[in-house]
Amino acid sequence: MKSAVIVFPGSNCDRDAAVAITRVTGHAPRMIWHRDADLPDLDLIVVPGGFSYGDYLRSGAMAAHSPIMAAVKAKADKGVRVLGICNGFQVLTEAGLLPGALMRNQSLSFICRDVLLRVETSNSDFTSGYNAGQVVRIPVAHHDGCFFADEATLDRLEDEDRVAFRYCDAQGNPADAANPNGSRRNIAGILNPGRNVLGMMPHPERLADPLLGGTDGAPMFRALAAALS
Amino acid sequence: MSEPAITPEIVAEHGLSPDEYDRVLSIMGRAPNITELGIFSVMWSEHCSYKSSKKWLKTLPTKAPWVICGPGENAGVVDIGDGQAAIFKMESHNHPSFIEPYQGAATGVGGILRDVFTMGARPVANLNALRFGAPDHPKTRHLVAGVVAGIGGYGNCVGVPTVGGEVEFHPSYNGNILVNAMTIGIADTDKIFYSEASGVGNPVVYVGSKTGRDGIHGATMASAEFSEDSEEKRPTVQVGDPFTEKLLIEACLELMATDAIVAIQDMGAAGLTSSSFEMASKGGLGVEIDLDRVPVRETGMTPYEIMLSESQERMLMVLEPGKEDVAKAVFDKWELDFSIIGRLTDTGRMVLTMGGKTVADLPIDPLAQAAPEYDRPWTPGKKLPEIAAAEVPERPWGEALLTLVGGPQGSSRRWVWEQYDHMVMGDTVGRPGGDAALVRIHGTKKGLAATSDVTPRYVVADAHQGGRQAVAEAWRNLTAVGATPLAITDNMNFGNPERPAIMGQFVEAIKGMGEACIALDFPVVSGNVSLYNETNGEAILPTPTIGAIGLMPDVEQSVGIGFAAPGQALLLIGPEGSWLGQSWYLAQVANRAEGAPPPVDLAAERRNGDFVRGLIRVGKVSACHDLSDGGLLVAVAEMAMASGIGADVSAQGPHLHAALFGEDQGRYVLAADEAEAAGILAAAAAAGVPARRLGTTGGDALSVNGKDAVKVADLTAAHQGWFPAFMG
Amino acid sequence: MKAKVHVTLKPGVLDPQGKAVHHALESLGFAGIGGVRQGKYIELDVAETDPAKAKVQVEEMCKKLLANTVIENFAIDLEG
Amino acid sequence: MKAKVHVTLKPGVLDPQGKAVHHALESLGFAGIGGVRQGKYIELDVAETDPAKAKVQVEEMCKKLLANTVIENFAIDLEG
Ligand SMILES: Nc1ncnc2c1ncn2[C@@H]1O[C@H](COP(=O)(O)OP(=O)(O)O)[C@@H](O)[C@H]1O
Ligand SMILES: [Mg+2]
Repeated sequence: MKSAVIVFPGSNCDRDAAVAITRVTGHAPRMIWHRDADLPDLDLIVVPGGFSYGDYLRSGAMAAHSPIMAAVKAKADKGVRVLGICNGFQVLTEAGLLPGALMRNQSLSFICRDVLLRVETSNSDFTSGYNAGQVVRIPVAHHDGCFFADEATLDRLEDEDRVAFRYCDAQGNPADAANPNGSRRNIAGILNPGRNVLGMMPHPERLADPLLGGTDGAPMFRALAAALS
Repeated sequence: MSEPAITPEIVAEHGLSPDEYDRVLSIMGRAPNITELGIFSVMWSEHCSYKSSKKWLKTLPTKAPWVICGPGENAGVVDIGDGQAAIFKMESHNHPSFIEPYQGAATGVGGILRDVFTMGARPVANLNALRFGAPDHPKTRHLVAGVVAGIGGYGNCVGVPTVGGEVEFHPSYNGNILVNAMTIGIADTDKIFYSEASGVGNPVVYVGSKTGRDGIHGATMASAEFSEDSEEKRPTVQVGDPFTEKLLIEACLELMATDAIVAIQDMGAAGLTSSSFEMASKGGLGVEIDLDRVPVRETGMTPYEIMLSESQERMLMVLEPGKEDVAKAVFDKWELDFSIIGRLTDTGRMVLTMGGKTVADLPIDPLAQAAPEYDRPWTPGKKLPEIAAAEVPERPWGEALLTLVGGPQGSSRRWVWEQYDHMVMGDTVGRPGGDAALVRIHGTKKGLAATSDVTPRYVVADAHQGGRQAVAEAWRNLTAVGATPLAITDNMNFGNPERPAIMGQFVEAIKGMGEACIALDFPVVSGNVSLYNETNGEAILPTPTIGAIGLMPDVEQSVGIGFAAPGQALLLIGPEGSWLGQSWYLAQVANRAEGAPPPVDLAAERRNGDFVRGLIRVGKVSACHDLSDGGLLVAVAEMAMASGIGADVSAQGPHLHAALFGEDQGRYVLAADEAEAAGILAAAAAAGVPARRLGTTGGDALSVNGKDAVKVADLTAAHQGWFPAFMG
Repeated sequence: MKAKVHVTLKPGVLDPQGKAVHHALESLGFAGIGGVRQGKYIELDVAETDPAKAKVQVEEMCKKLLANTVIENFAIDLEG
Repeated sequence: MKAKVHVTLKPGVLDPQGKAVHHALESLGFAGIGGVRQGKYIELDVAETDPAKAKVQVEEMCKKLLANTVIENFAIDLEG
């Protein structure tokens, strides 16, 4: 699997993503500085977490308009897998690769903790390592993770099986109390129509090492490597 | 542009006494101009010169075979093997945080990060020790919310995990909160950078953000007693830009990987003045700076303003000749300002020019050497009586326990640390909520344990014992996760040192700390002093915060506080509980903040701790927690809540409340497989360590001597509930 | 010219910040507050001196960056 | 009445947001931008119908909550 992690000024989970991918798949991704306008031949592009450009104005807004994102968009159009984690998800929505917007958490506070997610679909290269309906534990760490889209968009996401993860309780119910940020319909991650772009607020790369407290994030990278090798 | 004349009022406004001003005149051989006066003022402020504290700080032990660099540089450096060093320091941002909690706390984090990466270390962990006024004081909630958001806002954005700290409430902090921030970084031992300038003619380079009129006089503000009219001084608050700091970290580390840098120093308190002054002074050189070349973000800035500005996210470097282009390319890549503002000279003077004219010209060494140093009068604290357990009324233990774990002091700080990204960088093995946080050293199996501790109510009751206890507790917290304690940084927060009783607290606390450092092989490698923490004559509790780190050779061997399983043997290491003076129980259950605090037997502390660490390292222990605030039962309850598993414990002694809630020092609770218990007790007997079987884990409740069970779920609800309810 | 840009949430988009401010004002004892919405206010100096052209330019800026038109509206005032 | 409140950073206070927006606009190719400052814009409905009284009330709100007067200024417009 040929993968790359995009590094923006202010990215801070770029190394974490590279470490997790290397650890789980044995393939080390290339680190690509945002000013490199050309992307090499790739199977997977990761847009990592962090605070690109300080997350000033709106999270992800300035990174979304940087030249490298045009190249990422072009790759995505050709079917290259693109994974946006946390700030990466915000960048992908701002860049128009995914619908909706990520707004300030309902609590208005930054929140860092493990949450439970129900895997909504195993029909993608990102989620085929899980079973639909499975409950996994993955951390969130964000200030702006409240997923918003209008009702029509939300309906379409559901009709097209493009909701990848929902915040849920231990029984797998997408309960209000299990929603850490006020996301519409408890949505934690979504796919594009081609199912080759996934954006999610939780950080699978943070729980892919037993010493860090769990490995529920690992199946995502394993499945990607299997599909893309 | 006409400059103000130097009147006695202006001298006084600059915090210089008439005596000190006479010294200025004799050093200069003439009256200083306003810029020169400003430079004297900040260089001789308490904050920069440590004039009240230096005499006593010098008495602290600072050496050990593993200490690479002790106090005197931007941060302390200790060897952690394999060619790596840990670099760390703690610093206060008390006054700014009271005036503007978000920005004050945020810029405190920014400042301490710079102290650490200035030396070549990548920051890997932040801690924060916070002290607020009474929960019901009208300002407290606002301050808690702002400070926590500010620490998170800065640390989260720069991408350094905030892994530990402390939060306490006490009315003495009503008008003067404490915000002590600590950063730990990792560097290669052959790539450590110092601030001593060398090489006459070498370029002096300014990098980072532009200079504005921020925080002019911040350093003098931090050295003057607080009064209600300091609201007037508001514009001195600085705004932090964590995004720029993140770029500055990356750019500095990238440049440090080359051989372009001779010396480097962050611009902290007193900005360009103290950074340029200290670099030149350490190297015994002079410096020439052209102020027209300093990047500014406002028009019409005077030399005085440029020299005294405390704009954040700036650094000063001396480069190897000919490396200017290499360095500039790195800072261009990270889109940061870069400007060659001057050069080193052999004159021993600081010469500033602007618009082609000399605007200041002062001798460096005489100024540094003549910095005032005081032996302030001090009086020892009064010894308080020991409180006999028999005279403290006894309440049902279950009720007392719920009060303690569900109250302002004992409740979980989850509300706080969940606002901090404590996992970024992917190496947080021990998250907040345990004794010490544990951060793996990237790419290795080693880890650094980190904690911050002090018990101010003990220090105010007996500063000498309190000083010993603060160091001992930090040592114990590191030990409890299995780490070998290495060294400490201290943040001495006290009231007005011109009052002999306050100075006495300072002196006695230092003596106690020093004794503990020696007994525990735990040297002081960096620190910070914050005096004049008073409002309208009311001093804070003396608060010598101890930040400490320890080394874990293999993070897989570490243990947490949660019970691993039901059916485990519980053991008490150390003496039985007996001491209720200054305890949580006495204060919160009996409503009496009285008596002498528990004494610290340093030999026993060391023996018991070494024994516990040894057991953890050989895998005989499945959970461990040190005993501190609230004593035995609070510790066991915390272990139960961390795992959701109950326990039954046996308590002995004439007074059940003293046995359960006494705060005797040097103690731990261990959980171990049943099969290990007898062996551990035998080993303890052989090592002369007091130890006994305490009980067994299991069930969903806590009971004492098989009676009066309290459900773990009820404890947890109280423990987790207080903080969110308080903050609304 | 100076351009003053207001970026506000579209009607129907939840505004947790506005809601929190509303709530906080009430708990401070302010009565009779019907609703609170919070937006952004951005001031820019642009070199363009022709108002029509400046307007087009700032509109471009809003669409490209200053506002997220999925959730936000913007309004532009030009001065001087 | 409707109150429109602008909260802006005091002159001289660092505005990291404005600085970053300025920079981003430039890298998007917008030329001739002199400076960018970002503030907050808050709309409130107040029950008070007397403009003078409403003004006093909203001023109170600004001082107590809406603006951080250590680093920010505020301006109030009342309508209808
Ligand atoms: N301000 C804070 N930031 C991060 N973690 C905190 C903070 N305050 C407390 N904690 C964490 O909560 C736990 C309990 O703190 P404390 O009661 O002070 O521990 P101890 O008694 O072991 O010294 C520790 O893990 C500590 O690091
Ligand atoms: Mg402890």
